[in-house]
Amino acid sequence: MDDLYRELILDHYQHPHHHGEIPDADISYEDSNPLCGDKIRIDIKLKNNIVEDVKFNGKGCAVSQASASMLMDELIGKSLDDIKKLDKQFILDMLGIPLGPTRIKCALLPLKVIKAGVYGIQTWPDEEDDA
Amino acid sequence: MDDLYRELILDHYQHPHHHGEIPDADISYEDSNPLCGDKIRIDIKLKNNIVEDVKFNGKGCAVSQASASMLMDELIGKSLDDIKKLDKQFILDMLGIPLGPTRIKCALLPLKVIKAGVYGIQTWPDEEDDA
Amino acid sequence: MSATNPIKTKGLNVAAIREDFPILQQTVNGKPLIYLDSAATTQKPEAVIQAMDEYYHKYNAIVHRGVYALAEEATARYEGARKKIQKFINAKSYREIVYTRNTTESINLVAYAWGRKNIHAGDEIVTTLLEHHSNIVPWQLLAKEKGAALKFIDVDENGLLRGEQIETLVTEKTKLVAATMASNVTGTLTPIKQIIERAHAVGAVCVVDAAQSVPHMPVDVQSLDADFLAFSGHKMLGPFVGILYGKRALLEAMDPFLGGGDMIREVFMDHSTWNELPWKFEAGTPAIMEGIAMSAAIDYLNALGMDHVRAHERDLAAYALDKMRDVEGVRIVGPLDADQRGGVIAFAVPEVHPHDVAQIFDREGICVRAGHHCAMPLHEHYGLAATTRASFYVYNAPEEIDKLVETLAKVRQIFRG
Amino acid sequence: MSATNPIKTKGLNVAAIREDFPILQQTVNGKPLIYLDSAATTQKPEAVIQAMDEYYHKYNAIVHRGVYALAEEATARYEGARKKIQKFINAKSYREIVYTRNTTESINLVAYAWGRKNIHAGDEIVTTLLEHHSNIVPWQLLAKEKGAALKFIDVDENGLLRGEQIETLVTEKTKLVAATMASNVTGTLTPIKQIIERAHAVGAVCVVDAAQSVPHMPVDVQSLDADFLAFSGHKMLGPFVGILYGKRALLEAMDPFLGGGDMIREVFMDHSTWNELPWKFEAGTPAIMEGIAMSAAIDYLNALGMDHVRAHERDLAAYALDKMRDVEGVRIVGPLDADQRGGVIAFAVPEVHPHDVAQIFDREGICVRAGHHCAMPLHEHYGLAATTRASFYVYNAPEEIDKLVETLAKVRQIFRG
Ligand SMILES: Cc1ncc(COP(=O)(O)O)c(C=O)c1O
Ligand SMILES: Cc1ncc(COP(=O)(O)O)c(C=O)c1O
Repeated sequence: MDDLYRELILDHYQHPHHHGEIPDADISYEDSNPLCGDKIRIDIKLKNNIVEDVKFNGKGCAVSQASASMLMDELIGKSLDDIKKLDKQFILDMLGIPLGPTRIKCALLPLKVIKAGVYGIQTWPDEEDDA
Repeated sequence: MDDLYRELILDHYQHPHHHGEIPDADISYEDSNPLCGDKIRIDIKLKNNIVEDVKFNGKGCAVSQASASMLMDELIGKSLDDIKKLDKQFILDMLGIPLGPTRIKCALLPLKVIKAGVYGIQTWPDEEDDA
Repeated sequence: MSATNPIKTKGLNVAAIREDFPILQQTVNGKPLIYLDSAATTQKPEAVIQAMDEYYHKYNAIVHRGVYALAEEATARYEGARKKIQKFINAKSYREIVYTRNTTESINLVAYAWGRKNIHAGDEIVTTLLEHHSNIVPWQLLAKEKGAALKFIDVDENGLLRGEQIETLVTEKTKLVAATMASNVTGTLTPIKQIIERAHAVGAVCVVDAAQSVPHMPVDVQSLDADFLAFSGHKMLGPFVGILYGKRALLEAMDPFLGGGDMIREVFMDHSTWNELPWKFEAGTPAIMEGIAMSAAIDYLNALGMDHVRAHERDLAAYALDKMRDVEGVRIVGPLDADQRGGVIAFAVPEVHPHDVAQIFDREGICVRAGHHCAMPLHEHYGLAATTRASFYVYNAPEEIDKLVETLAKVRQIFRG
Repeated sequence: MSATNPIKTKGLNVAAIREDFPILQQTVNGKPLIYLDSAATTQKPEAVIQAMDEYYHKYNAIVHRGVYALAEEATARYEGARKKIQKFINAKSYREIVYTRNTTESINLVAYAWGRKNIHAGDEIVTTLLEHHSNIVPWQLLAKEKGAALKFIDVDENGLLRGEQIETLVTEKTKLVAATMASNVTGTLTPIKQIIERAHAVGAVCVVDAAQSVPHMPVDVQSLDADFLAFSGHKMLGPFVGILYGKRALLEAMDPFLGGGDMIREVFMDHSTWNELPWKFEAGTPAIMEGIAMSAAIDYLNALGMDHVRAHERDLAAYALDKMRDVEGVRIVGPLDADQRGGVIAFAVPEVHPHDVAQIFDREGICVRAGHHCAMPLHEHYGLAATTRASFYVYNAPEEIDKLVETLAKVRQIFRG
């Protein structure tokens, strides 16, 4: 089986978890990857500042879609402060596949959207490395 | 003696012929070499379409000043049609010294001023090679 | 395509050409490198790399204003390259050839220096749906600044420009038409001569995006009667430098674009006067090495012959279109007739994102491009967010297309699980 | 200057450095090449030439949008070089580093994209008499377009800026101050920190021309608190590429400059949105090789240490000023104190035109520059149409200055007959 497109990724891509919309979401944010135009929108429903439900929508490659799908699973039950701590390495570990720098941007798009929605952080999650 | 700065050139530079102005000139034109800012102004006095008198003024390097001085000598007695025929090679032969491309522009400046004054030709005299 | 000597198209001896491109001897991920992204940027023959090397080893110096030997040599070669470019596109004078950074800057130069002076509120600018963003965004910015309208000539079901719209959209209100000669997505060759004629008939000027034509086929600016024409050295075996061709009378009448050294005649505290063409539009120290190396790139293309380059790419495109149509489900955008397109083929694989397609190609050593290829309006028209694109040049062989098609099948298989 | 080891200044081991510059091993007109025109453009060490070569031999490809291995490598190195530049001038973020063509384009970018939005009729722009045309002409064009006034801080009898005018000319009306850190004619180091502080005190932004400072001394944009700062790769051992540093908040608030590929986020037929910094200001295919090779240039300079570079040039300038003053009649423009200037010395020889001076130098294998050095207002101030200029860099030795002085004497002799 192909390294990058190993079962798990393809499975999440073809059968994404938490795909859809939350009509009465507390937080909604959409952003795109300027390199390829892929878009992701994420809706979050909170209860006592804890993520009760989360859904994503949008089009993208297997990497960004699987990353979104897997990230959705992780978010449920987390506090907004927990979410702020999620970083690039968390995503890479979650996906568990080797990625070049361009594909890393795909992988990070969902996290970027979440952080922008939750904290108004408009930059890539790896910006801290460089600033 | 130095090849480029052989006696004749330096002599014309230090003691230019036909240097000055003609107050009632029929044709007057001034131009500069954009590469170095050197300027030459030439006044021509005609009689029956023949150059009766000519004077030049301006600042410049030994090459452009000597070229002007020597060219003035050549112009007297020529018709405007004769002048139109003068070309790059004429100037190079007149000076009789080896010149790199940048210095050729210095050497050609006086001829350029004359042609622009007489015919409104605004381009370098060697333009024809390229157009 | 002859079966006995499969590495030959009608146009070129690819095996011999490949010897001149050191980068193509490489393997990537253990597979021989197959470079199919020449529409983005081309590889360079050793002769061009050597020209760069020689410049820095022997006569790196400032042009125009140096009296010393190195500077004289650099100047002669830099201006000599300009004249070679002039001849390559058959411009009347070297004064009509302006070095820029790239096609994009060439077009922006026209938008700023011609457009801001000549486009007024209520005027119309016409472009096409086939354009690269560099021939759209500068006109959007200009139209917005001036209160002008921007209109698009549409694309038909075969990926060709709608000829009748050339007549209906380009009207007396039109002051400028901006059109490509060849699309970098569909490969479509446009009826550029007809477009230019129509522009002139209504008194408009025409800006031709030749980024995908000058490198790939004979282009003659005088027979086209183009007003402005833009292209990039890096897409034609050369360095990172751009070219703007402009008719002398138009360039003369324009105000300068960037201000600074070299483009001036005299600077006073309260005003300045401008240098002669083409230097009026070249502010500051130019990319000297890059200008000079264009000479070697053009020598190389001239030795091949631009007619042969075009024939070769046409044959490759025909071969690829033929083979790719056999892969189930693959959708090719743009004309299916190789005579109507350049050697650029963008396609979509159902259910598979182009990024994933390109990544799987990469692991086979094949470089293709995934994305909107700087043509979002065109992708929007096709209802696609992105496509995968393979583009060919003088060093590509039919065998590489076989490998492309094989890998396409593999992509489908992986995603079927 | 030690007499026993004359090839050493306090700063650098020149003999070792020269080994790295293949071009300097040449002879010109039968004489060893003495390159004294580094203020125009510098020579390149083999490491930089190698970096260029390697790029074209191994991983030439488009940046940002390629998924394949070559493109990933090119992108990583291109963006890596940006971060190296960031650290070299101590910018806060790589987003504040914009690649341009040269210093001139960097300054024009500010004039177009910041200036057209923020300068209005009646506003004042202040510059100095020491400026290169690239820091004058863009402001003239902008002032004319907007109906603003352009004022010049004067130069005193020692070639220094008149400090009191920094206070009197930069007033509440001033919206922008454009000043050089080091003159390319007089070598004058300006009180740039004081200028920036004054600009900020009146609410103006300050554009620093660092073309002659970043290559020659440590520059820290944060400690300067510069708003914009421009310099050129080709003047610091690197390729033909320019850099614009801009404070992030200023860059964010600016409209784009050139429109096209890479600088957009989304393009629709009727409008577009822009990419993040710094790419918002980088339209079209950038000069990728050139960006990447900046990395090798900075590595080289860092290995020498910018403090040592400055010390070396200061010593060379002191040595040259000292020797040249002994040549009868020669007039040196600018400060005579080496602590107040960079390694640039422009001079006039009575009765001899600089072109002729430079030509005679050329025949001795010495490259010097003759002309107005793109600083006509400053030459006007000195009552000179042109000067001859010698400028030093890391590879120049005191012996070369001896040769310069010897040749100066020869010039005088030839013209005396
Ligand atoms: C002080 C100064 N500013 C600006 C420039 C312009 O640099 P460039 O020609 O690389 O744009 C130069 C050099 O020519 C310079 O010395
Ligand atoms: C049709 C077309 N126009 C314009 C461009 C822009 O060229 P550059 O990026 O060299 O400015 C390209 C390539 O990117 C292109 O394919």
